[in-house]
Amino acid sequence: MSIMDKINNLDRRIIYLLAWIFVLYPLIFPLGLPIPISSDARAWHSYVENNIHDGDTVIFAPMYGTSGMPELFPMTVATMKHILEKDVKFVVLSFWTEGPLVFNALLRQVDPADYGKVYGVDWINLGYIPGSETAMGALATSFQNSVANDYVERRPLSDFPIMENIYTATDIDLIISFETGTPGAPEWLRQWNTAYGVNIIVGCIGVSVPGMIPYVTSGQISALMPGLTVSAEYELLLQKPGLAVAGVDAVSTSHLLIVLLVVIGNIAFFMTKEEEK
Amino acid sequence: MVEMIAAWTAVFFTLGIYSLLYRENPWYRIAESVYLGVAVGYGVSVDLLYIRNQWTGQWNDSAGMMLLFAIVLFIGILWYGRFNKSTFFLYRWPLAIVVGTGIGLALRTVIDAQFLQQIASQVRTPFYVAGNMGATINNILVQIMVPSVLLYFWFTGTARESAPMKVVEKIARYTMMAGFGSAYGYTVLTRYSLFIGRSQFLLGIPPNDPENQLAFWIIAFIMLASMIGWDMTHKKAPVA
Amino acid sequence: MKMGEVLKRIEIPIALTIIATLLQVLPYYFDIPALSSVASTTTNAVLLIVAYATFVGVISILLVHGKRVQRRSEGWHFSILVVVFVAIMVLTGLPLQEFGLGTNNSIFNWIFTYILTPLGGTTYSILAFFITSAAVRAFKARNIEAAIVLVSGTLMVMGNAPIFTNSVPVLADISLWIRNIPNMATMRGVMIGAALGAVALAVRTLMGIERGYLRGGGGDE
Amino acid sequence: MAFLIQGRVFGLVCLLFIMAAVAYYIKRAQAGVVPKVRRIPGIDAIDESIGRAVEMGRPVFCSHGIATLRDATAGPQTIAGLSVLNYVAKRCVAVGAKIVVPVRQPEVWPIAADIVETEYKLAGKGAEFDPECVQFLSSQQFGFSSSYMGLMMRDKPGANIMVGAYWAESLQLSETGARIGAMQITGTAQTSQIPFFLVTSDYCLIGEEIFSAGAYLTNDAMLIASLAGQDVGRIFAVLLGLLGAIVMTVGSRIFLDLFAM
Repeated sequence: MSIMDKINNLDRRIIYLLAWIFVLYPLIFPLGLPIPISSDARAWHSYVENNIHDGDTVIFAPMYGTSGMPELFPMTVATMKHILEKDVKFVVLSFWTEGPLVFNALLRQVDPADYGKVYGVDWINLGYIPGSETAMGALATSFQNSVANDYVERRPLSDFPIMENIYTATDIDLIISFETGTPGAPEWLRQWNTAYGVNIIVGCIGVSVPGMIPYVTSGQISALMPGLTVSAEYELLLQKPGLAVAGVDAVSTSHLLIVLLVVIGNIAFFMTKEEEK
Repeated sequence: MVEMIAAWTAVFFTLGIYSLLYRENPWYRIAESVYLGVAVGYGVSVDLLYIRNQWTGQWNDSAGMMLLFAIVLFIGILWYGRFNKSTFFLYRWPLAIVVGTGIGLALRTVIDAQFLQQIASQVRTPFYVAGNMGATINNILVQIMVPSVLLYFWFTGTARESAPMKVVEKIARYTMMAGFGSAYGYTVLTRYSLFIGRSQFLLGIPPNDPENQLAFWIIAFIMLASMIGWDMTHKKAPVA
Repeated sequence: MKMGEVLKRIEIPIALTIIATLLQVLPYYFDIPALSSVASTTTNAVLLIVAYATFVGVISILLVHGKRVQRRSEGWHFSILVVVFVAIMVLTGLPLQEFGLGTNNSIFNWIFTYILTPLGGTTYSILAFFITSAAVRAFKARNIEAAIVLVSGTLMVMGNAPIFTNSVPVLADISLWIRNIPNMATMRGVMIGAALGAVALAVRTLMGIERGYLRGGGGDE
Repeated sequence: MAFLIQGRVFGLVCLLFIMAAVAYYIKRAQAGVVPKVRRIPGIDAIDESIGRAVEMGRPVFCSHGIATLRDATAGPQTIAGLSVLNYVAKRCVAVGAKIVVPVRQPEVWPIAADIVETEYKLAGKGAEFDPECVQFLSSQQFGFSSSYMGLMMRDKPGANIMVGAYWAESLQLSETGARIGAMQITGTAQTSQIPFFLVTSDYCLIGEEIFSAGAYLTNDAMLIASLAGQDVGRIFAVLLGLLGAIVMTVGSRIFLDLFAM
């Protein structure tokens, strides 16, 4: 058996071992590779900076669970910090069961009180709302009928001053949604954008990016934050390097491994084809 | 002590799943079975909480709503007809309502968000952009590619087999393959981001518990040693 | 028995499907306030109906794994684990905050944080390995089509990694082009097509032809 | 027109037009005129894969995706998957293959069980139906996939047929299937997952092809006819886009105004 045959029939476990090495090494011994800034990062930064106006009301929706945290949490934290610096009110809610837990983790890193935001007046957390798209549609017609109590203090919505001006989708200026799948942007678009014209910007995991692009070029999604690499760039733009910058070395090494494997696999493939001839 | 048990438990189950990479084994089955049980139980508790919140939130307002709640409960119970031979067919009633609502939601929104809006942005892609060669070429490409992909899924009739359609089919396949390549690239990013996240957890890199790292090396060693050891001692006799 | 026969008729679920569909569609296009309030109540009711199905899964799981334990069939020890953990989670998670149960219960939360979370995250991340092995085995330029996937995929991978884009900045532009032109065209084409498919499915259902979801005689037929 | 809601009128017109086209072809089929359908190799391969599993003495796995029936885009895919399941179950019963159906959604489980059980009964083999073969695994996405992978590693199916809506588990399942040497026929309209099905399975149905699978397999005249209606909508969409862009190029926004009606 030639070397090339061996590569073609390589034991999967060797590949798995390589994957471990290429990820663990840069985490244990950081490389500090330089990070160029892409147009995606600039677009997101400029949207949050220039298109959210004083007095706006924003929905801040972490639509993912703990399994999506590695890729989405850094951009969620960075965007939250960016929002807090502005004079806006925000409603936190999620259509994913674990969304509120993710937001609790966020609160351990960023405290709205440090920015002078008062719970119930400047922001409110409505927690998890079950029922995916069906419930999204219901929420758009009435916040008060869809959600009985807030998530933090478990009191009726009528107890909070912020809710005096929020009844239906028309009272919301922007949705900021971070998401791993369904329900996510297509559902927001159908139930909130198409029906009520509410703007939406989306941060999503890489997998979802290709599917989002048609909505971006059609203008239905106003800005898109595609995955971990761009989050790191955004952190740099904000001059607040955080979790994404810390993980991006391992992104580089692992992607290098993939490219190497594809190249080796194809060389082996063509060489065996030559031999057969 | 309590924190230590927590860290070791979490690391144990993490590695239990990863042990599948070596082969199917009892560690994996423990992790898999526990996952199964916990996940099912968790789903139930979330649903029950929702039912209770709905009741206190809006259904116990008036007698009419309460009556409606009772009717909905009755319809919900029909699901369980499935488990009895004589009431078997009843589960189709709640099912029919659920499916009908789904189709209704699709009809009211799919046409707009996925059909009209997308065609509208095709319309907003003119064939010629004054003074911008690059944009003109890109626009023309989009005007060729999108209709080709759409027509690729043309299923019926004889016109589908005509010669021009063969060209369209080729363009469509090539476009889709390039598109799928892009999906592949972004998926690599996500999957590795996740694995990087788990690795940071196993290495105890903040904000994870530093205790994890010790647990990681020890449990990984035990699991690997047990599987490799078993394989060495139970090596199958070579087939003659 | 006569009554039973009537109730069994397939027309009843079909009629229910049609009514439920129209309840969602009509108020979206037509301005009929009464109908939209009925529709919104129905939407909430449907969510409840779905929530009531939650025990279908539990019963089905207990039937399968309970039987395995009873018969001592292969892997029955593992089935005990399944049953025990279902029971623990359901009992500690009952929505009775007054008795210290529910999603704030300490056992429930501990299991959620230290068992369910790592299991979920890890199972998700195991894909990194599968994608790597697929890279070496499946991503080969067997023919023109496969070569296109391969080249565009590899360029995208490079475009996402600073190690490549920093040394060859044009890679970022190429990957953006792939994403914004051919990828966008694919997604848009498939999306419009899927909308058509959904409408056709709806028509078939409304005409009572599509019975995939109601198929099967069951019972004693 | 106060009765119609502003901004949704043209959408309603399109909807009614496509619906009418579909209904028209279905009516025509009832009168006996059935259009010709193009071949889809992946669907033709289903019989082959089941036959292969029987020869090897291994079970057939058939999954209809992980979505509910309610979702606007994923729901129809689940229904398409169930149509395929119906056919696969029929073939399996006919040739005596053991079928295993892993299920994620509690609300879909009864239907899947119903479909398989009915095929056994129709073949007069009602007593052979093993309720365990339609298994609810877990409503958690990855609880489901880890169990599915475990089942495949232990049962070593000869064929693994997956048609429906899949997300991240697509690669977990199809890569595990490839690893154990199952013949795989997959299909989904989830665009992000198609590339993985493409590279890991023997045949892959792309996007809309899964919606026609049911019609194609059952060879039901009325279902096939509805595809012709869909094609009318397709050509309508292409013309609308191209004409609109041409008009736009010469500087008129008339089409966009029409859409906004």
